[in-house]
Amino acid sequence: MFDRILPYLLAGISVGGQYALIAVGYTMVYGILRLINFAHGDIFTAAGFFMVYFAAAMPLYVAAPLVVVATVLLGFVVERVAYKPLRSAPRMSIMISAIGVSYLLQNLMWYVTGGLAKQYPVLPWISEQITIGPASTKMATVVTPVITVLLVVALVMLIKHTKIGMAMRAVSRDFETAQLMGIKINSVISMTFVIGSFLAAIGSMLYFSNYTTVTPTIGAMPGLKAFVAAVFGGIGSIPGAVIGAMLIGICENVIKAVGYTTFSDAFTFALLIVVLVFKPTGLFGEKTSEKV
Amino acid sequence: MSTVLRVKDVTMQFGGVVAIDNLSMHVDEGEIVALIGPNGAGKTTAFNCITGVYEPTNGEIAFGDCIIARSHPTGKMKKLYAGAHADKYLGARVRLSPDKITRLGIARTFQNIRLFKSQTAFENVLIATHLRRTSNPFTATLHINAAEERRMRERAMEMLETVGLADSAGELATSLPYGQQRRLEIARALATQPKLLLLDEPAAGMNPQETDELGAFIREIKDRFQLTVFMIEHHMNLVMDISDRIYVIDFGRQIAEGAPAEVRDNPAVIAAYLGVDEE
Amino acid sequence: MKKSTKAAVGTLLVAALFAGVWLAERLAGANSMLVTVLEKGAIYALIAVSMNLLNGFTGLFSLGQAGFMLVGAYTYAIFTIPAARRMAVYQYYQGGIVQFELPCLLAIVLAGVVAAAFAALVGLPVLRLKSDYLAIATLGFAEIIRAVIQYDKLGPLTNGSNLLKTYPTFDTALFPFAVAGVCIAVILMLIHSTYGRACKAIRDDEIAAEAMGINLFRHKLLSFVISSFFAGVGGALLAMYQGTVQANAFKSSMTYEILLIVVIGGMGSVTGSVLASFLFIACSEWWLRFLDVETFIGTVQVPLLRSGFRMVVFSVVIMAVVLFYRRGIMGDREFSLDAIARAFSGKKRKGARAK
Amino acid sequence: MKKVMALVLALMMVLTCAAFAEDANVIKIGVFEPASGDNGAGGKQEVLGIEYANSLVPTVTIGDTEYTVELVVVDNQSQTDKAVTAAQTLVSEGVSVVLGSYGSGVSMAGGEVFAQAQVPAIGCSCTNPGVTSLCDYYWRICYIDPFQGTVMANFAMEQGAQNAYVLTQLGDDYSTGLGFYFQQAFESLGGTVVAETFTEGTSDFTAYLNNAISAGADVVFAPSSTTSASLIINQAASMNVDFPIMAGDTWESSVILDAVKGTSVQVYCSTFFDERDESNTVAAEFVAGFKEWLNANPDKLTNNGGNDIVAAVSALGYDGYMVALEAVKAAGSASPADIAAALPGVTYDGVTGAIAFDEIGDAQKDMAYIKLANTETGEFDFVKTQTVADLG
Repeated sequence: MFDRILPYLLAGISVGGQYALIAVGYTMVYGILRLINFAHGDIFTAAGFFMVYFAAAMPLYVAAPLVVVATVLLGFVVERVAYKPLRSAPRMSIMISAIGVSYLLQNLMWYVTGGLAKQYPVLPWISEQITIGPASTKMATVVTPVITVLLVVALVMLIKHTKIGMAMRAVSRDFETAQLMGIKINSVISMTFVIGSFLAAIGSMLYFSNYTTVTPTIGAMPGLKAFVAAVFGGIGSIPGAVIGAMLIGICENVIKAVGYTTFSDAFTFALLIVVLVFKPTGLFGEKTSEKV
Repeated sequence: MSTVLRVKDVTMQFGGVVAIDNLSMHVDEGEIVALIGPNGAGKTTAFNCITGVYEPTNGEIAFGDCIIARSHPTGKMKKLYAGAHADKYLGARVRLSPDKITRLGIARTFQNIRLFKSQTAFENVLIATHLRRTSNPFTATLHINAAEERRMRERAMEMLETVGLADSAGELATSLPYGQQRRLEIARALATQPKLLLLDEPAAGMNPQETDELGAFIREIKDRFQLTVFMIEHHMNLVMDISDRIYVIDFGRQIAEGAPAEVRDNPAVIAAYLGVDEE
Repeated sequence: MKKSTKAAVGTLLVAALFAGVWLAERLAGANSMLVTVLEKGAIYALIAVSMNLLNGFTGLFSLGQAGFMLVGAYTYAIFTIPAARRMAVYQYYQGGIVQFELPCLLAIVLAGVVAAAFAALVGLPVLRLKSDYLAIATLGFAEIIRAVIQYDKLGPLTNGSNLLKTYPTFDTALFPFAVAGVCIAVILMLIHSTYGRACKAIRDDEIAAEAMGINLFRHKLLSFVISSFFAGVGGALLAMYQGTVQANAFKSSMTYEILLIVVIGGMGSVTGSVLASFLFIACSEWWLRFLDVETFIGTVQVPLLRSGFRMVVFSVVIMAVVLFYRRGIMGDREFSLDAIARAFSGKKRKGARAK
Repeated sequence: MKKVMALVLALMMVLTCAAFAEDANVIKIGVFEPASGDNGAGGKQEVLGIEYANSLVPTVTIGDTEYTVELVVVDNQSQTDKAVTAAQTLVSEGVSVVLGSYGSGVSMAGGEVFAQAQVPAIGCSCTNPGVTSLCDYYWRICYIDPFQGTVMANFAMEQGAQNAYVLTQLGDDYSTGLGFYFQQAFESLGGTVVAETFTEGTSDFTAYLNNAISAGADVVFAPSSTTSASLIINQAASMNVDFPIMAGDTWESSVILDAVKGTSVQVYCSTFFDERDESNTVAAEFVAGFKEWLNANPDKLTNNGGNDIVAAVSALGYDGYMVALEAVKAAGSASPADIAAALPGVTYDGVTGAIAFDEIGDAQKDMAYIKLANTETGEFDFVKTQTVADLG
């Protein structure tokens, strides 16, 4: 019995880990700016395309770090262009700006690639095949959970024990007061986007070495599912986002195993609505009451 | 003279912080009652409990013979609860939403003005007449309720005239000077045809001359619309001048109650306001 | 400007509009780009206004418009495919279970009603959420509706993920103009009614609105249901315009497109939404199409111009509007005959004083 | 701000009007193909076939005047809603006949627009029966899915398969149609079928392949776009599955050859044409000329997927163009209505075999080639041909 379940479990944890790396980006940005960064999924896709184009032009060991730098730069530019001018604007305008940027990034990628699917280059170590018991899969599937946990632990350490981490926690607790306390808001927010994009870049390398075709809109669905994971885990809580993502990844594969394949995406949204209505703070989030 | 509003043992706690501690008050028909106390004493929190914006942690509030709020500490709050009478209000919890309380006849103004910023002064008051509509979405959309619409507009204009803002009806609400915005909020509250009017620092930011006019104005609308007035205010002369009774609260607890004269010389009140000089 | 003259001028303007459309159709020919843009512009205008009623007038940030358009389009298509052709359309489901067909107008109204029913269902759990959670929840529902309609077991009703086609369509641009016109008129009357004012109060300040006796949930649900009704009607018109309809095309990118039309037109302005719809469709379908074609001047190829460039230019324009020109074309002002009258009289009065 | 916008718009209006200027005796043929989206790769190869045919026969004589043929190319982006817009653009440009589209869904969506405008359209490689059965203005020069499904079902049986796992894409008429007809034929031959669907934009196929393994399938039939195909093959390789994967004509493309190279996955697909089939001299001539034309122009080569392997759809595009010219000559006029009237009577011995239309508008094509994607050479090996007669 177990060896029948193993392949699904493996796939579930692997895709769960990749969602987690994206979800952490959502949670941090939402925690600080109370903004759903619609463009985050597209930054994830852009990281995929960066690798496709860089790997074609230069050796892999140069291309990989360059992809991470390019993605982080993209995240930084998106924040400075689309969100910084609207710092004091009403909540709806910022969200419309986020949707506008997502729309712009998708169209830009469509234009650059001519709308055709591109093949992701074979990364040396993590694309090899490995067999565990009956199931055989790519090294990336096994490596993903490990990398995810390591990165998240590092991030939590950064948040808990460094100055910039404390600044982030202050800003997420109360935006105005943090400013009054002399915290340079813009650099804290930029740092959040930098970290979010960095994790998205790593996540995209793992995700696309498992699923080797990159199209301009391929990042939309994983992006949305990562956000659902962030909300499910309790928006603003990084461990919550990771556990939420893992659960969603596993549930998705179990649903496909049981046979309701058409509903695997719809399930994620049904879960989102159930969480939003019955427990808006998610598994680990804390209640934020609105003062009148 | 029946009791219009009765607040029994109300405690309001935000987590561990006790905003109101075991407060009991009542307001009788036709009275002007003032609620005073130093800043942060819990006055506006009391108003928010009465108007349903907050659900009190414990205690009961009744409007006439209808209970509009009743609850007891539950869940995490059971452990944190620091007030008394924890067992007195067990049983079914009642919480009316603010719109239902306004429908019963309690209208309020806000400490920091909350006018509808994209609407003109006239439209602000017109929106408050929506409550007493008899039309449903279909008749309203197809303008079959033209008669009702005319009546609403007349009443809105009438309210504007009462507060003396008839000539700036077409102005954007937020572009009016501060004093006029305060009066517009009162006009808006009156447009819901209340029985009990809750005024939250109506004279805030007014000079003495405007404050005296306001006192006369409040007495006039009380008689004209047979209202009962329950007011939070800091201007002592206004309070002493027009209120029949005064409640004084400090740190959420009631420290004095009675006619203006008694309260003025009450040592506890003076201490709360002016602080005790250290011998 | 007296009420009677305003009514007269108003009807005159409307008549002129319809005459213009009729003339355009005669001159440019039914298949010309001008007529196509007019038809699609009218349909998108109705859908944009219905979304503006929700986002612009009631302050509810909903991203579920594509879902309700899908329900409307499918309801219309399912109930109007001629019985003779059902066997060929529902080729994998033995002709499907619906074997009767309804007249066009009845089916369009039914499309709205079914979409409104879905909205009432969706609204119950969703409307108590904060603005950004409401956005994601409605987006989620649109995706769920799309997945359910494509479910194989529902094939006999919805033809699963396959195309629905051969249902009656309109052959003159006047039809979508008339239907969209009537619907937008009804929305305008709602906005100017006491319920419309209550919605605007909710948009400005929920706490103050509730303190004035406005039941937040009921009014939000009313606005949500009405907006979805007209989105359903818009979906039915879009199905008629396209001739074929498939659930897969109603993605969230369609909702984003409509949201951006509303933003360009101006949140809270019906005129803005209508103008922006025609501008958006004219640009994306017609004027800016040359940006996609690899054009050569002499032998040298104009750089950048190749397929997809049109959408890039478009998204950049939209970002510029969202960032720097936030009020959009009309802000929240409406086209009103008084404003024009005053503008005319204003000029005369200024002129008079100058003498 | 408003003044600038007005100026820009006016300029654009002038520009687009210039393009409308009609110069004398030009006949426009609309090319209605996907240049982007999931079917972009296949669409581009079909356009190459049409362009090659146009380069060989750039003019057609109607009556006594000679008309130059102008190709009006639009991109329907492999999406039904975008297809309607693209079709309307062609109609508004005043094309006399339309060639296309690769992908049945977009063809059917465009069909409604062409029918309303009474412009005849010739489908080159769309195989779903719905394209012609429901539209009186659509003809087709390739075989249809009921035939292709039966061919692949029989072939799977010959390979000893008893239990098939059919995977089709939701919202893709070609995929659902071919899957349905394969299942129908396979079950009538005594096989058992487990069928599942995936949504557009899915990348994770491991769960589906696991379902196939746990269902004990000995063949997987997955007619899908080339984008999903490379994902399926790549993940099947990493799970080193032992069953062969079969599909329809869309998988006869270099995208599949790249994905299969160096793996142990057996991929069979049915298609309309094989460049090494010497039996048809016209075909051999076309193959040689087409390869030379491709190599002469670098970006033509990239459009073909980076090599000069002749795709079946290019051959079909070539035949489609020739049939269109035949129809124009038969009609003796450039008006769409006359061409539509002349089309049913057209017969043409094309590169992909003899073409003659039945009353629905389908070509009575009865032969399919079956190929195996060779994992070493990275080319398609010819396996066998299958005709209606063999199926019995």
